[in-house]
Amino acid sequence: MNVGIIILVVLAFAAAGYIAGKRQALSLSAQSGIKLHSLSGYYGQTVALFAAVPALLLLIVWLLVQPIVVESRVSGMIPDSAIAQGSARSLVMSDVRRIAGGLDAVLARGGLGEDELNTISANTQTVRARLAEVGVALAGEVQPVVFEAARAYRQTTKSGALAMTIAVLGVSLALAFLAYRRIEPQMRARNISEGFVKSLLIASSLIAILTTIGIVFSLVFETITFFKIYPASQFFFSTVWNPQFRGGSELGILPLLWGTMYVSFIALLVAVPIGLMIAIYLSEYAGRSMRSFAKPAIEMLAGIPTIVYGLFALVTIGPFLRDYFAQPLGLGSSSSSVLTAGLVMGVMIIPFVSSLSDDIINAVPQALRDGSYGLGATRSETIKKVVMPAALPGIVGAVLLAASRAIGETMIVVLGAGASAKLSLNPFEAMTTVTVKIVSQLTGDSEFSSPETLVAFALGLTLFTFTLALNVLALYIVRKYREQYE
Amino acid sequence: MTDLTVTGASALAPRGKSLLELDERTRRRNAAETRFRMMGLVAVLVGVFVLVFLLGSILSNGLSSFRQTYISLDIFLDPAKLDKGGKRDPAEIAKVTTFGYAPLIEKAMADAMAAKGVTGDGVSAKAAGELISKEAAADLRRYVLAHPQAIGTTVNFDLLASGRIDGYYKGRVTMESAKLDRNISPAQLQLADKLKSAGILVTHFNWGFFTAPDASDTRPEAAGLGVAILGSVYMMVIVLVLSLPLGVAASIYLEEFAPQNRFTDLIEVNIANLAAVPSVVFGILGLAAFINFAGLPQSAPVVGGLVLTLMTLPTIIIATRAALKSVPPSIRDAALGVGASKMQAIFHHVLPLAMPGILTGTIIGLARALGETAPLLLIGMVAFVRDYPAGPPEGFFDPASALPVQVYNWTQRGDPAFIERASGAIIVLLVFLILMNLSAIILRRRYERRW
Amino acid sequence: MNSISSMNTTTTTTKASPMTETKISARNVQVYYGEKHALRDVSIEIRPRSVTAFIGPSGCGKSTFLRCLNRMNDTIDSCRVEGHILIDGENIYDAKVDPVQLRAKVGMVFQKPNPFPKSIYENVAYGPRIHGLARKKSELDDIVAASLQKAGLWNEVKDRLHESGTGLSGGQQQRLCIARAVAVSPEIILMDEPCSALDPIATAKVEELIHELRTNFTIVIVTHSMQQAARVSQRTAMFHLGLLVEENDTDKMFTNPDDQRTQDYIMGRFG
Amino acid sequence: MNSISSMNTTTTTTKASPMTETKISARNVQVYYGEKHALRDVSIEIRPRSVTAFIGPSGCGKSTFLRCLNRMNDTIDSCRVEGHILIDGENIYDAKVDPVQLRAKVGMVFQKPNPFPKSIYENVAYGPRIHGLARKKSELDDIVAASLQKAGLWNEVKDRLHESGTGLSGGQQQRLCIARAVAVSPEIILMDEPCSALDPIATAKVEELIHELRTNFTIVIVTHSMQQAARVSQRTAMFHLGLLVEENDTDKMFTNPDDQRTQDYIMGRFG
Amino acid sequence: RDQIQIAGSSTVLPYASIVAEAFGENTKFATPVVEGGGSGAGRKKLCEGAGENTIDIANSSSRISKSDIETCAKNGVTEIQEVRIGYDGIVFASDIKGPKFAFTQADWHKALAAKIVKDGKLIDNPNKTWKDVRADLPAQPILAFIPGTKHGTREVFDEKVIVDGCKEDGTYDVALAANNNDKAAATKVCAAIRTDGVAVDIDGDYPETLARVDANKNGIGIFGLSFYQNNTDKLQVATMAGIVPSVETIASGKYPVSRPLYFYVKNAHLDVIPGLQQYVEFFVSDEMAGPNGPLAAYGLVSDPELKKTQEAVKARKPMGPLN
Ligand SMILES: Nc1ncnc2c1ncn2[C@@H]1O[C@H](COP(=O)(O)OP(=O)(O)OP(=O)(O)O)[C@@H](O)[C@H]1O
Ligand SMILES: Nc1ncnc2c1ncn2[C@@H]1O[C@H](COP(=O)(O)OP(=O)(O)OP(=O)(O)O)[C@@H](O)[C@H]1O
Ligand SMILES: [Mg+2]
Ligand SMILES: [Mg+2]
Repeated sequence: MNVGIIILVVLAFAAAGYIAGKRQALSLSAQSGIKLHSLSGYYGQTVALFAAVPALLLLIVWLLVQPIVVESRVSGMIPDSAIAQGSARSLVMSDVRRIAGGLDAVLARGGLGEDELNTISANTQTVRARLAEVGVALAGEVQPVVFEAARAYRQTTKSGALAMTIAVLGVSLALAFLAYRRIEPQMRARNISEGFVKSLLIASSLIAILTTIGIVFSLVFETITFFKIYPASQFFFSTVWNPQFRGGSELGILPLLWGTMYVSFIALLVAVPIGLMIAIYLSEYAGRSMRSFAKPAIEMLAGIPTIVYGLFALVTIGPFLRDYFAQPLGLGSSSSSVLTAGLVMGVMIIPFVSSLSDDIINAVPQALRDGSYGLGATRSETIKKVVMPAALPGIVGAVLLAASRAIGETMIVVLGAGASAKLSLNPFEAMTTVTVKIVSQLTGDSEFSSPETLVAFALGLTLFTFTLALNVLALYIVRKYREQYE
Repeated sequence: MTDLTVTGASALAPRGKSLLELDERTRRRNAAETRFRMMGLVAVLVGVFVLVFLLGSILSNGLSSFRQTYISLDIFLDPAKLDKGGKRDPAEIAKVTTFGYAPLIEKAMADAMAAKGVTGDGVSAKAAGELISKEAAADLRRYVLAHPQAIGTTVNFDLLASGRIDGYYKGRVTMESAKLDRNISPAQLQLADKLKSAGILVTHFNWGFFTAPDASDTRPEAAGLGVAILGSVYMMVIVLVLSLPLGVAASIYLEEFAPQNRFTDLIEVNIANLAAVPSVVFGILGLAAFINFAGLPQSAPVVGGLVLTLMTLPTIIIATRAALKSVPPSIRDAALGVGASKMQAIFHHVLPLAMPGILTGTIIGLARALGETAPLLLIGMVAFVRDYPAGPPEGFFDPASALPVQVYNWTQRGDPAFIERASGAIIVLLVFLILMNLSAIILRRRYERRW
Repeated sequence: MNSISSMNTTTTTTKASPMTETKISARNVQVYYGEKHALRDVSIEIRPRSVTAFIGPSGCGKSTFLRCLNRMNDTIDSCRVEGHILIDGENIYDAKVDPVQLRAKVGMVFQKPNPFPKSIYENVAYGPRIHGLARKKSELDDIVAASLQKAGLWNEVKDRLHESGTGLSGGQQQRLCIARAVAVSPEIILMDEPCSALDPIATAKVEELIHELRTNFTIVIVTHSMQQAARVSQRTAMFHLGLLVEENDTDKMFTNPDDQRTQDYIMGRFG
Repeated sequence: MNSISSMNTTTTTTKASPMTETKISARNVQVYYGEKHALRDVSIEIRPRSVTAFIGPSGCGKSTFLRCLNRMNDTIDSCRVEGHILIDGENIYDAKVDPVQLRAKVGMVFQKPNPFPKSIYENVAYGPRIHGLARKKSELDDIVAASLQKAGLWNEVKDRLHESGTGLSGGQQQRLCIARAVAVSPEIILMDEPCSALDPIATAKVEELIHELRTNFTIVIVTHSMQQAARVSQRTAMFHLGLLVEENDTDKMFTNPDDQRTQDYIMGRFG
Repeated sequence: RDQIQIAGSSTVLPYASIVAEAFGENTKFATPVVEGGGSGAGRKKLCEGAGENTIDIANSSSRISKSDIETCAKNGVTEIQEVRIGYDGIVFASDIKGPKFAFTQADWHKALAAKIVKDGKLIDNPNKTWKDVRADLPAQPILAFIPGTKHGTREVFDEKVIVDGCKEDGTYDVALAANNNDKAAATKVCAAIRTDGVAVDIDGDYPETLARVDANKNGIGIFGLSFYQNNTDKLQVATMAGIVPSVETIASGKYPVSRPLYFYVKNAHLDVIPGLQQYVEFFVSDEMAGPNGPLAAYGLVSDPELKKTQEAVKARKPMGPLN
């Protein structure tokens, strides 16, 4: 049976269990006259959960484990001699898999009977031709051992699949039956099914932790390698970023961090006031029709690919700032500048501030506004002094999200701010950010094991730690601030 | 009012004045009010203006990619060239490569010109053949392989015109630029004009742009978004199916159930921090976790979808938590008071009220996921892929491209015709985005209310 | 309660106010909530420096009418007001009238206490601040203290002025809202059931406050307690099903009402 | 006060309920909001099938104690409860007790009306739905109608059952919340000033409802009206500054209280 | 896996995709999937091991390094074929409307180096316009868009233009003298590019350089020959040492700035991945990589020794150790 069908069957069991459980609960309660502890649906739900969840978990585990078991068994059948010079067991195994799959296809085509399959020995030419017929292309000749292995592979997989079907369906039925039998009016069915839902909720929130662990793990080894070949002190404290092809690079993170903060700061300087004003206007002043048009429209700003913004910065904003501000003010003549990138990025992250804040402002109870209007406050006073403070925790979240987005952006910085790392206060100078350098160091032409490439991982990890520290700080501040009102 | 200053208590005296005339202070406050309101309006207008500007530039660059110039030719499928054996054996016919088909097209072109009385005026037959895309030969070969019996007959084809000719009719190529251009000459353009008036050269809607796969640098006119659209659809399905439930579930736990302790603080900080992780780092994670560790295939939408899911989750979680937080506690009290469990109170009352915020987070998160290239760079999806992935679910594991990847790829190509394609792809991406968000926006409008 | 009596002495000079002028005059006021016709043709004159009580069964439109008087109904989208309401002879629904200035002049205490999620101090100081009633921090402190004292809340909160106003008990919140309204010293104060959540002692304090305010201010109060209406008001208006059924001197109203429905309503309880 | 006597006649039949059992028994309950010690050492026995009134000045802890009885205080983070509260002999703060089940058994009407932002019908139907009290739509309709009738709201809203519950007047909202609580027919009903926003007629209806419910249910009511306490309750408890000052038969309490503070409180009004 | 997977240099990417496209059209095999991502990343992926999960071919714009070969060997990838597919010309081009340029390597060194020699001493580069560099160049401010330090092109630019120019104009000798005849140090001095905004690093690709030249008409960009050939209507190319860059001048070795392009094939995959051997042979066939093939038409400078490569590919000859 194929996996999809097994899942469907299990789900069908669950559905049946739901109905049966519900019925059973109702009839038991009617018989005994004891009031049900929970809504009858919860009894059904409990049975359904018992029927579906363990079985599906088993299915997943089985699907993960079976290939490993089968592979190790079958690969034992292949003698070392059958592995060509320079090849690897894993490659032979992929041949095995391909042949096994091909044999299945041949069978499905009806070109061969099951018993025939056992008799054709590895007359490899015919095998190859047969497989080619069904569209399975083999690159080389088939060795007899490999063919035998493929046959075994197919066999084991097949019996494994059968065992799996039986086990999964068995578990599903057995547990469903058990749960069904346990039904009695006093059973706390709601608590059981809610407990289950709650564990799902917890599991979901653990994904964040897993992701973080994954990120740290995928960065940390290369970072360690990097620090073995490049002194950490220079990386952290040097103010020069100047990678070279032939080695002797200077890879100080400071100019990049500075660029990151500078660009993000300018972006926030643009996005936060504009975004907040938009949110306020839309939620407090605008009519329904304007709101229903403008809000999604502004949200589209977040969906426009960043390359469009980048080109906008490069072609329009950059030269504009250079010709009308930088050069007249004598602040430089670079068309790419921190300011360019910051402005354009600010526009891009406006929706993060505006849309989220708008929802949150909208959720502030009307009674608070009434209270303020009743005292003779104007709308703007009400907004500034009553609505915004009440919405503040949510707005802080929105701003943090926007800041996060600004820190992670690449394309706009590359095209708008340039690629040279600099420690400078002049907003009309070209600078660059950590994220840009992560991408460019990772994708360049230089050797992977050179410090110039590996530095990308160190940059990633450092940025990760840096933003972590900022977030801890933000949390601390928000907590402290909130405590004033509690 | 003189006693105002004496004590705060005596400040509570009436201040009689007409309502019809504004006092100084009210006037100032009203001015401030108007200013504030104007600021809001200006902010909205700035946003809308930038949007209109960007959309305008995208549309003006990209709309032309939805039309395409074709050359309509009757081609004689010469058996002497295509099937020397004469047995119509597919294997034999397949031996003739596209290089073998080019002369047929060149000849058909010359015939057509002769038939309509169009003279080359110094354009050689080969140069005349260059008006036709290099893709044409491949189209022809594909047709012949599918219809071996057509060999020996004459078939009418709408063949793609080459990128420069197409660009000529879209204003990208001019006579002046052609003088300098190594790939086209003014004479060829003049010939194209004559062909147009002879009805051989036609322009019509470019379906291929939506269905065809990517093409190499030499054939911008043949490049399409078929594979990219499929890839993006697959990825978005995965992202939506995973990130929305997971994100909402995580937020509910953190906001409503989690006890205030170090561990929840840890999760909370973690999520905020994940939002700040550059997307390329998620690509590194995807490479390490899904491809190297879990053994999923390269360039596959399933990996892309998972990576984008992880990337989108923090956005959704943060937005959802903010929305949950803004639901007044009295609603929860009311539900608990009639004996609802916490779970019921949340799912029946709090969640629907938080829905607008959740949907906003989803819209923004998905918009970002849909337009993201950097993480795909590391998992092999920023690639030249010409074969369509299979239908789901197997197709999730086949190599595919994605819309933003196609945009990115095309903006890196040498031939300027790709710039138009890239803008066209952006339009498709935006339409995609709008369609995807439309349901969310409608839903959001249904849930929006004040209390 | 020393503070109150001391205050009384400062304001008694203005007591001799004429009782025939009108402060507020409403003519043919109609209010609709969408389709629903909530108030029908209400006309009433309210005298300055006096207390007018609105009574009537729940849902008859008392709050609605009260909210018309300072145009709070503007904030409800579905609400439409027709007719004229004049305050000091000026039509408050005139296009030239600024609702903000109007509301500064006509203060309001809402039926459901709605303190801001700010500290108690900030709740009260908010109004004086936006109207610029205090030039110095100390003046503001005085206003806050005086207002809280008047609302009878000072003793309970003087040690926790900087805790959140939403952490108060129901009755405390209500008094906080009263203090907040009094702090901006409007000419007219509209009170929508200001004592509903108050215990007798606190109620007495608020009633005392009303008495005191009456010397300078015009007060309109919605109440469900006939006793309270009788105790605090000079004039009483009775609403029923969106109609103003009767308006009369309080004494007359509770002894010998003109309208049958008024009689029934009052008797329904007392008869 | 004739209405009271008339009501009494309708309910006198149930008066002979056993007055010695206990339904709720609280022992040495302490409640803290963060640092603030809001309730000190409260012990009380509440009898089944009777009405107990809590009185006391605003902010003395009546609502706080009421919220302890169905563990609504669990939802306030800063709130900590110590001591024992037994209902039917079971400690409701026991780890094994499911607060949800408890709250289904102990219904509550909050001090500030808090209707769901849903239709009026949905507001009332919600409880019966989650407790599975109706098998069919028609049964649910019946429950909704009956509950609204009991709360005296039916006539006003029967034509607009599917409009939003938040668009009602203050008193209507309060009655809606009463209907919502009654609809799940809990064994114990806690009412926090259920009549504060109600006119006398509506108040009379609610009091009638309380009388009626008393035959089967146990009712605890917080009120600021001594008259109401006298009219509806059999036992009265007086709180002051977080202390339970006195608990006694209502008759005795209002005529001859044991505690000086009670006397003062009651006299503070009537004396 | 049915399709060949290729990753690596973005310079080779256009050529590889042209071949992949033709390969897919003309054979029964699936069209190979070709990724960019940079030579370094490509070779890293190649060396991650043998198996279906790893790529088959790495494109590279420079020769594979010793350390890569070591990584490969460590991960069990012992046999790699090196296939040179041709040469990439690197050209200097400016806006079509601006003045014409004829450069020498020394001009570039004098324009962009951080330190140049003047009166026998090393000084900070004072040159502002090209005229300052050499009197017969136009008086246009110096502004150069050069590839970022991660680009293979930059390496070639540094070596074949800046350092060679440095030797030409005598700075090298002065630097050598100043550094006690330490050649490496002298080269370092030579290759240091000024950081005052005159030389702008481009991290993106040639289209970005073009866009920058568009936005700054004074700018001179560095491009690949094929990119220039596709944009002759917007760019004019400068001569280098009197030679106009073209496929012919580069093939003949007259034009000095060019580099070979390679790809590396994992031999272990040859018999496993369907079509791999055919693809490799197809790539270097005369039809594709020959002087009249589509690759040359697109701007790849055909390898004069293509025949040798074809034979080596047939024989699947793994590369020996690097010398
Ligand atoms: N959430 C809270 N946080 C902090 N303190 C609180 C909170 N809720 C109530 N209090 C305080 O606890 C005390 C008792 O409050 P409670 O609400 O029980 O009073 P109450 O007797 O119901 O008064 P009222 O009649 O005014 O409603 C009050 O001083 C109040 O300020
Ligand atoms: N926002 C609203 N939308 C629709 N109808 C409303 C709204 N507010 C009030 N109403 C209706 O208008 C009528 C009058 O309401 P109003 O609040 O004025 O009553 P009230 O006299 O203050 O009653 P209560 O004493 O219960 O507060 C009621 O029937 C009420 O349901
Ligand atoms: Mg009202
Ligand atoms: Mg209370």
